Amino acid sequence: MNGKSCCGDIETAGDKMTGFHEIEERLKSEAFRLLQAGEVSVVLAYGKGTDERHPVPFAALTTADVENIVFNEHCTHNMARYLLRYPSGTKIAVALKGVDSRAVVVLIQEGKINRDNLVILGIPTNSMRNQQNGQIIDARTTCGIANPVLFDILLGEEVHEATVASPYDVLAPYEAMDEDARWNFWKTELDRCIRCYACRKACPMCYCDPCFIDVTKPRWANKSPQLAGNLMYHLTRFQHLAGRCVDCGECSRVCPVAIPLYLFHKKVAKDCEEMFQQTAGMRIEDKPVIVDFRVEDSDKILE
Amino acid sequence: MIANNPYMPVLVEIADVINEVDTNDIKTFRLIFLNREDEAKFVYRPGQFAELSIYGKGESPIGIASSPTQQGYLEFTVQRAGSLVPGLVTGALHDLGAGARIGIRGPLGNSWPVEQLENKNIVVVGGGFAFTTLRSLINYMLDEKNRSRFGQITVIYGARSPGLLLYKEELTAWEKRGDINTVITVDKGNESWQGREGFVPSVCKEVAPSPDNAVAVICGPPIMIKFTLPVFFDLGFSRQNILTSLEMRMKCGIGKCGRCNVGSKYVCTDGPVFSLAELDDLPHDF
Amino acid sequence: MDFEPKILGIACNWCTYTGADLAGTTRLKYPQNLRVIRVMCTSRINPSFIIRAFQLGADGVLIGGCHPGDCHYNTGNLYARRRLAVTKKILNFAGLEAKRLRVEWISASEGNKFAEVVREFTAQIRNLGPQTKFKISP
Amino acid sequence: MIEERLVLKKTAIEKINELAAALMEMGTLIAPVQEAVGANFKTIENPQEVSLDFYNTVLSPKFVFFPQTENFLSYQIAKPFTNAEPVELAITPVFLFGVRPCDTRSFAILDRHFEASSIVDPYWRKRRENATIFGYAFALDTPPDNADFYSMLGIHAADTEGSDIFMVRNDGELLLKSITSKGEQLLSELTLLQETSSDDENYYTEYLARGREYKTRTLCLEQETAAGKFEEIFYNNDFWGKTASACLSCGICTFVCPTCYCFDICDETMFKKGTRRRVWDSCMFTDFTLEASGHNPRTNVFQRLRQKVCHKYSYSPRKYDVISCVGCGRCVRSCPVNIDIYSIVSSALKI
Repeated sequence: MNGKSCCGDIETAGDKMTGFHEIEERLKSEAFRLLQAGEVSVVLAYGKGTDERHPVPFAALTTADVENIVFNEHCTHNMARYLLRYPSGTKIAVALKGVDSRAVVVLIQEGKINRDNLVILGIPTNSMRNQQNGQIIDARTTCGIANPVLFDILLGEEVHEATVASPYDVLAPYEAMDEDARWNFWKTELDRCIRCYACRKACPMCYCDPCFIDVTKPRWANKSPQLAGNLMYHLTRFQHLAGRCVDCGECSRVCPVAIPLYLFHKKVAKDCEEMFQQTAGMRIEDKPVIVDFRVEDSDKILE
Repeated sequence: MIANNPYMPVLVEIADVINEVDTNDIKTFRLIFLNREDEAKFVYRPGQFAELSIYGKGESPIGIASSPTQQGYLEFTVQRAGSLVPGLVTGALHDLGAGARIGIRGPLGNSWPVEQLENKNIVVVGGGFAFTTLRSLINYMLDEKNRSRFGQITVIYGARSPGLLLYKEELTAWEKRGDINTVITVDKGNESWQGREGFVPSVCKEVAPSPDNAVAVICGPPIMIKFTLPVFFDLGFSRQNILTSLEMRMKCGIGKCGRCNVGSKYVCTDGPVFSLAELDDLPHDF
Repeated sequence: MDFEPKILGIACNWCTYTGADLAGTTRLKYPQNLRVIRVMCTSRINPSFIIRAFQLGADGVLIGGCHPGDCHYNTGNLYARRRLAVTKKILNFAGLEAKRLRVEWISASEGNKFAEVVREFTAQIRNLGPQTKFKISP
Repeated sequence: MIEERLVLKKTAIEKINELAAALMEMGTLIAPVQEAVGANFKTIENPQEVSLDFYNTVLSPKFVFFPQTENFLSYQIAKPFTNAEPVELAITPVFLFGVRPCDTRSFAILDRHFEASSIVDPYWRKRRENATIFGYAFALDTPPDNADFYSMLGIHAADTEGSDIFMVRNDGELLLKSITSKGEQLLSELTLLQETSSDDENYYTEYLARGREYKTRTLCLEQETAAGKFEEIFYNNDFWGKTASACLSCGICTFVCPTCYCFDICDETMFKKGTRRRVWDSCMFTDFTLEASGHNPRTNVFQRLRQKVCHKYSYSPRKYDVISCVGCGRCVRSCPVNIDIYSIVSSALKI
């Protein structure tokens, strides 16, 4: 670890990663250059927050704003979330970590943004930390991909060591449960939901307006946070994100009642990969699996 | 048991349903209280509204279209919402006929300031569907017990087409009266339309009501308001003397649910009637 | 008391629904536990319908469509196949028995197959017992 | 003077479970318990769960008086008429245990709203009347959380306002002081509590004094200045646009907030039976102000964030003569993108 850290030692082999401080400097200089040259009208990155541990997603509009940009191990937010806020055609530079870039790939696949209007500042890193509990964010709660899959400028050296072999290892105990045990698990978890909708608002893939749950005709679920409605909301959301969720884990990190939504998303992603042999958000030429088909898809998937 | 629970509706029966317009999406519902006590408690003034409720669908705030001088019943003119937002309550209400029972909670909100309007000349300007509480005010002023309390009354009412004019019989009756100057206009007439054609703002300019000792009461779609107000400023009306009724999404109607909050006001309790001068003091967030 | 399963059938207009008609007109016997909704195509089936059905007390959901390649709209059932496969995985990971949702391709001429599938599925659901997990108690 | 009649009792910290058990005998006990997410107020079923080792809870205790869902009436859809019955509010005495001073202040702020003007919210009042509040001073020997800013709102770390009984920790002991006559009566009924010495009295008095000196982050904020300032910068779209550029428009801040009170009234029907209930709503949601005509005055994120901030710091002072924020820091801690209302206020004041 040659960058500055505010949270003590890092237990992963992150020492080959370009330091946070260095990335921050490069991010600033690229942002400055792009804004000054007029190549983009906004740079989406991270800005100073209350303290070092709480950086804020930040939109730099002028070269003067660049001073405010920071990058450290707590900059976990997925900046892909903000891309759709700007009118189409806006030239945007965006700082993306490995998994964030996958979200952008899906947005491009779905025709929501135009690749030509984007300057992607890729950040290779495997040492991000959860702001709430200080734990390293790795393949246990996200896809664990360290290097951006799509970028124009890479702000650091690519990282090549993984801490957990597969992002789906964490599912094993849940898959081993019988149905009743799994139901009891999810029942307890989803019962806690207070329907603040932070999960859908933080999700880079949730851009529907209006969301199916806000529609009054048909009213899919009651507004009061009871299990039946929570179940309808979350299960349908899992379905809507099938083959699109890039497993960035943001929904679980923002949840005020700590529902491990990432487990479910991982499971759906894993099943989609097995059934359709395609991982979400890896190549812009792909089509999301749920809006695609192959005649030779096997009926076995229905069993 | 919570006594006088302000969230609890009382029951009314639909006595009559009148289809007001040729597009069939605006109907007037005449309601009669099932319980005499409830009726005695429901003392209202023109310009107030009430929450109509259909169990299973919800509640909807609707302006009272009848005047308190009309005893024995209440009238609400309701448009079926649904072009952009599906209107659960208004849709269900439109499907009901005479004999059905619904709930009502009210009266709610402030009202047209009738005391303030006394001895003044009143100019009432309405556009389209927003004429309901204006009709309440006009009928209130025209009541034989009240007519002497007010000066000249001028009514300028416009709709997109003759078929979209509300309260057609009443309009005809007003036109025949000598104590009220009724000007009806439509944006575009048809073969049988004998009356005036033209947009409300330009008709206001033609009629040119005098601002002397006068108050203008204006309700209508935003676009009409936008172009009508300058006409009244040019005529010399001050912002204190132009009144309007705000629309805002409401739920509770009693200033608790926070939905209709604009600045330090709640439209449901501090409004819906505001003068332009009062609106100037509020942030433009409605 | 004997358990009589409540089964929701969602059948495509062009194949399975006509197949069901055929089963009826040829007087094939199959259990009366099935209540059928007709949709124009299996791809019309919003996965929320299925969740809703289980919430409203269905013990099983049987979906019938045209054989792949025979869709009246050419590709509808091919999309539906992927979508419903995911729905099934989701329901199962949430803790619902996977067998409670079944998708079958039954053509207009397969009245026999329709009756057979309904018989088999009803027996299967009868074995599984009442579905209580998603069901909202009134 | 009343001062003389006030009672001070104490108990050992390890015996708060006994105190909890005694309170459970007398009514419903709502107290902090440790959960996976942190501490939260819960209706206690097992007295062992009660824990006073927390900084502050994730969700605010407002739900005790203003639950996320409150049933108004129930109905059965039938022909020819649907009949409705009011849902009775079952009332048992409630003991709300371990409330931090900023949260006890929030109840007083919400009182002004729910009991404002001529219309009193009957549900709020009934629930308030039936509760006894045990305030609980912040620990003074550890620094405050970075997110907190209750000092700015004039609340002290050991502020007794709004409590019926106020609790202060003294090493392994918990001192309980009655603040209202209701609290005094309860303390005298709780026979398992120990008598206190003059040392305890002195410790308590001194603790309150030290609480006044204890400061979270703060700045000089006059209610009038704040209200005026936010009126002035209402149309400053530049400021609000920047402030809201990170906002996701989710509802966390308003749901965890002890002074947010917006709600929706919904008819929720299942199998022809239904309930009309009020459910928390949030001004941060897109459809909050969506009118039946399709018009929505607040379509942009910045307009909704502006509504939230201005409501607390400008509209509320104008309407109820109080800033409806207590600086508990919950919204700051819970915000997924770390938006800090304290920074918004401080940068607004600098404009």
